[in-house]
Amino acid sequence: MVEIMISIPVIFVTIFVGAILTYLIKLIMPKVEAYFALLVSAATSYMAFALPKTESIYKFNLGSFNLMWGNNEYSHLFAMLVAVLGFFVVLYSMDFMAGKVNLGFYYFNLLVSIGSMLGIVYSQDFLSLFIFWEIMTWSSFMLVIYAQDEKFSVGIKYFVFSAIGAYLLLTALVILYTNSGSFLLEDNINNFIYLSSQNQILVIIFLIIGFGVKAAMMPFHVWAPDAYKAAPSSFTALFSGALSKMGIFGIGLVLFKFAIQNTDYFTYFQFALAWLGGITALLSTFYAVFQTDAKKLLAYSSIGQLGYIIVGLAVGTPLSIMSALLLTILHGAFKAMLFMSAGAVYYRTGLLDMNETRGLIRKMPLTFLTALMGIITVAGVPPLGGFVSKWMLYEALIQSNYYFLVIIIFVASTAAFLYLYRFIFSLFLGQEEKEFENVKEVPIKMIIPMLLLAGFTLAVGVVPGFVLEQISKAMGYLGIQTPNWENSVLFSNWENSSVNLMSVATSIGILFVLGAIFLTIKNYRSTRYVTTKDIHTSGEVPTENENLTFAVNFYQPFERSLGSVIKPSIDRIFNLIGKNIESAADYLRYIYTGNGQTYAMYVILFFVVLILFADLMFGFKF
Amino acid sequence: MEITYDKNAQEILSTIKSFARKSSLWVIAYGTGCGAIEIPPTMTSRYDAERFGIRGSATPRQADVLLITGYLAVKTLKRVIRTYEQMQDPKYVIAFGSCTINGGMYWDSYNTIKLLDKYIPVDVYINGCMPRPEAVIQGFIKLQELIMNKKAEGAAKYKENLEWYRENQRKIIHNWRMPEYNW
Amino acid sequence: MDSFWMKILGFVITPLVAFAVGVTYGGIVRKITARIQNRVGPPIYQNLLDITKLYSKKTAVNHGVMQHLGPVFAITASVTSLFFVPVLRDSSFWFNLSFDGDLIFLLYMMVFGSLGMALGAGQTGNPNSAIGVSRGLALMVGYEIPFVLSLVALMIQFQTTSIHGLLAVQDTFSSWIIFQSPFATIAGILAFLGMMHYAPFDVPFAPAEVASGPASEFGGKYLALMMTSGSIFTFVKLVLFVNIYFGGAEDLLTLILKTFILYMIPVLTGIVNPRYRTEQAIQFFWKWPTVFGIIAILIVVL
Amino acid sequence: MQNNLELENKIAEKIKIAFQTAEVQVQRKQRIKVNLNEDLVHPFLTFAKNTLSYKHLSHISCVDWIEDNQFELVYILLSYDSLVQIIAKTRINREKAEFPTARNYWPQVETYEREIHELYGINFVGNDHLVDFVLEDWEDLPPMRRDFDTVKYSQEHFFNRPGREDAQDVRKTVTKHSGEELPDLAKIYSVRN
Repeated sequence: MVEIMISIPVIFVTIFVGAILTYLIKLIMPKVEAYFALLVSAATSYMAFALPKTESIYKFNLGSFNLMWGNNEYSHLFAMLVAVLGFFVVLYSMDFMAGKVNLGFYYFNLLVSIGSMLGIVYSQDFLSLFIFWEIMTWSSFMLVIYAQDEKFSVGIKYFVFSAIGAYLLLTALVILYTNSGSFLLEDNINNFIYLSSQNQILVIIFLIIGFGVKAAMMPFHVWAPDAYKAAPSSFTALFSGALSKMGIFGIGLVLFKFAIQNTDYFTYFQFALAWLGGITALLSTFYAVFQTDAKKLLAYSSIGQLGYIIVGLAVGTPLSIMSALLLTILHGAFKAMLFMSAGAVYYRTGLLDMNETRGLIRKMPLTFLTALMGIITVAGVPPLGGFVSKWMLYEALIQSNYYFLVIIIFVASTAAFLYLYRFIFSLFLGQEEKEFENVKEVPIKMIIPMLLLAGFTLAVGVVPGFVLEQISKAMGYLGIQTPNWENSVLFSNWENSSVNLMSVATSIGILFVLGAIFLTIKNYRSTRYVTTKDIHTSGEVPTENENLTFAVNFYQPFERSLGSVIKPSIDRIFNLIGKNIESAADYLRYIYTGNGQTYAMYVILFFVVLILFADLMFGFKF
Repeated sequence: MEITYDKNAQEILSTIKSFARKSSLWVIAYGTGCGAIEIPPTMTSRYDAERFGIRGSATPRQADVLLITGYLAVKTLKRVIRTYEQMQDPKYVIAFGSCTINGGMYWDSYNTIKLLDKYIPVDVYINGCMPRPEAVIQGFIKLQELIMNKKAEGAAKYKENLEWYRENQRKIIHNWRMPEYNW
Repeated sequence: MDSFWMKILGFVITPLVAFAVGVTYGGIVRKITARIQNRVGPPIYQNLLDITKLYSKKTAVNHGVMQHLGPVFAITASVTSLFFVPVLRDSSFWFNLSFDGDLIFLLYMMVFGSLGMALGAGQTGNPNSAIGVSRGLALMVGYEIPFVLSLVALMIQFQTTSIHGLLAVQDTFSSWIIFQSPFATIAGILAFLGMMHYAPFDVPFAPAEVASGPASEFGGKYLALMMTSGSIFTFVKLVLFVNIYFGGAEDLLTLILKTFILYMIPVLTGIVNPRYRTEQAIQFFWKWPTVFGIIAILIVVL
Repeated sequence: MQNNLELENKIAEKIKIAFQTAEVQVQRKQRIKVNLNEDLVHPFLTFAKNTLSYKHLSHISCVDWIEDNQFELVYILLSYDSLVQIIAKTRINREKAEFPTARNYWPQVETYEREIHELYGINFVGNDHLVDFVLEDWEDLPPMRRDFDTVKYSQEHFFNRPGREDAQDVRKTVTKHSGEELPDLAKIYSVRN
């Protein structure tokens, strides 16, 4: 009975109508809208899970265009990510956003962005993909500027970059359409080979940039740190965790459905994209080390992690793609965890500046646990999930020919320890100050999503099989041979190069428990707790207001050592890229007058230009 | 759940403990007076205290022995008490030079205490102004003997008579802003 | 059934041996340092006495759960890494879990303990600890580059990421990796200097500057557990390096000989050297060791 | 040697011209002593700093002239150009021990003034950081004042080792045992003679 009801249009109707209803309910009955939004997202998530993976195809015509929505293994992977994270974020928002203004607006946009993400992954044609893409951009833009104060320019920067991406996407789509005469993904894939080689390259580059902007790939990352910071933490979790993954979704599709057909240039694409990803990972990691704002730090970290994913996709061996897709899912989980815990700290203290927050561990133990598991996952330390994807990526890189890229990735992930420790130390460790005396643990509705995600990372670290199964199916859809995998053993192509996660977890677990029991039982009664003011300070008694936490300029020695080698050049590169792009973006901003009619005119103008362009370049006659 | 050992085993165990404690004395480097200058020669090549297991330690949490090297001004005494209380039991105090014994040449100073053992329990005094490194090592060996015979119970004394010590300490440290010592 | 119990026995014996060897090495190092400084020096079992004394301390303070668990993280990491390293070449008794993990796993497993310690040190709220951790992490980025370059060169050259794979190519004396790819070995050994945290790379734990850094608030049983884990970890690193570069060892005697010689490299360097500042240390690693590592990779690739 | 004092004399002349009431005396090579009235100290410090390029204030000291009911403040200045020290002295009233701070000319003066405030109880008007320096929580008379009895204080506040409660001068005991005469200087400076 239920199964009949679940189809893609029903999902869309549920979430989009639900979004509108949420907005209306807020007008009529305030304080109910959050529960309604939760209901809507729960229903959507349930349906996304229950949606049959292969049969659910919905075809319709829009004007003269044949359009199609459908689910496949690859879509299902991303749909699950979106569904789970979307539900968790709505749950988290209920308390996090309570008492804020414009809640109807917030939930409306949140639900719409979740819906549009599902739309993107379910689209089997380029036109609806593009429309959903724009809806997603627009709704996330609304949430970036949600907190009104001075963040409009940040939002504009994000919007302009998205617009650049969207225009490139659109150009590519038009080229594709002129070739195949259809927007359907399948037709385009089949007819791609008939495009001229030059156009093939153009299309691929445009599509990759168009998708890459959302994935904050360098050099199109400029919008990301500010936008991630400006949006409410609850949405940033979704923004970084799921929304940026839409770029990865697109890049995966482009690389393995289109670019792979262009056998001459495919290796060049791979090479360029891999190195771009590697440099993204390295530079953004170094940049994250020197941030003082917790959310900006996480934002740079997010850019870096997406760099890894791009590397994994670009290298293109089965193992690397598997690691990239696993990292996609995991990054959704752990970055949501980290943003949520940063948001939890913000919720209780109103602070995100890491020079000011400190010593919250005993006040917010569960949040600390989440953040701890989050950073262990990001760092790739066993026995949590990050290790699985890191291990696969390294094995894949070493076994393909990217010798120096593996060094760059390794350095980036070692340097990641620096900012990760900074993050957890500044928020939770250090002196317990009197000003945070009344801080309590966040409400249960915020804790539950964090802990569930943390449990997920642990599960992936011990028995990754349940995720790898879906990933290998998705890889099957992309037409890539699946590497060996077992429930809890990692394999690579080389002999003996395997890791038995179960024995790792058993060993760590048993030893940890034994050690903890030993340490706790031994002289249990004579172990006493002392406050953090009771520390060795050469006999001096610290006064109440004495600042004893080492937080400012945390990595000064590291900064100094980079000073002579890399730092100036990083700065120079970033300034060059950043300044130029930002000023260009500023210039573009004048296009946005805020008048609907001008926008309509732009669209018409754009199409005219496109037609002329297509006419001149490709001899296509409308 | 109380684990009861055989009496002999208990004795052997406590002898091992005492032996380990006596053979590994970590000294908190707290130079209070002029005597601090005698410590470097004691520790380095000429007199080499490390052959007795005596080693410097950086913080009171790791240390076993608090070495009071000379006169104590009231201001310094406060820090010494703090440092002593931060050390982990079992802990020992060696007082150094005549200033800690009877005030020495600072007997009439308005700002230096004259009797250290009224403020913190002293296990071993080393006489002299200043004692030579040989004397310092002699003091350490005396302390080792005391530990082996389980007579170096300064910390227990302090814990028992905390009220009395506190009274004495508060008499000269007027503005008492110290955290409570909760053993 | 029999082999199962043998395996359990292995899990018990290996850490004990590792601890014994690590502690004795620590004592020998103190003795050697003393002799070089023209002193008598403590007995070679001095470190054991120290650890026993610390365990027998009657009291211990902590600043919270994370500090309480910090040493547990450390001991877990060192013993787990030990289980994943084949201690002797052909004796399955000493293999433990070494077929269940490879070099990349070990690299990350070794960080686990430092991470736990860093968190524990962070909770104490002592600024010295945090400074020590910050220095240690920065230093880690320094020495990790040549070390990874060296390992990647070896992995590419011998087409394996497992230690058993690397051991398999070093059957005879002349096929030790130090002879097969000397540049990778040099880079690895230079990184090893930093990894052991002896002078001139002891800036995270500098007692005179930051009051022994991360450990500055740890005393009693906490410090004892840390020192135990440190002894085991020293052994793990030594065995790992012997296995990678010096052909492993067939019996315990050879193992002790090889590890001891290897251990003397950082120790003897440390005794006669002053301390680098963090940035100097990092820049040291990013100059010649990195160049050697790159040369090693280029030789393999070209 | 007299002709080597040219520089000192030149500086002394300049001071004499600017401050006619000041007693200026060239004590020896590289040292000039200036006795000033209470109200001329600050003009003099400004003059020395700006006109005579005395960039460095080495120390501020204090002497308790209890017989005259006065405190003497001593400012020791040094010029890096001429390397001649100026010792500027002034006397202030002991009962109402107040003096304007010189912190505006040299920031390090704050520490010296803190010390003098603690040990002599002179209030430096304008220096808002006259907090505890060496003595923590001192409640008695400032200890360097000559009417403060340090022996009495120490006997009242600190424990005595039995056998030393008389706290006699060691030298007296020594002379008694050895039969030697106590030196004259010792007689003068001995605390309890």
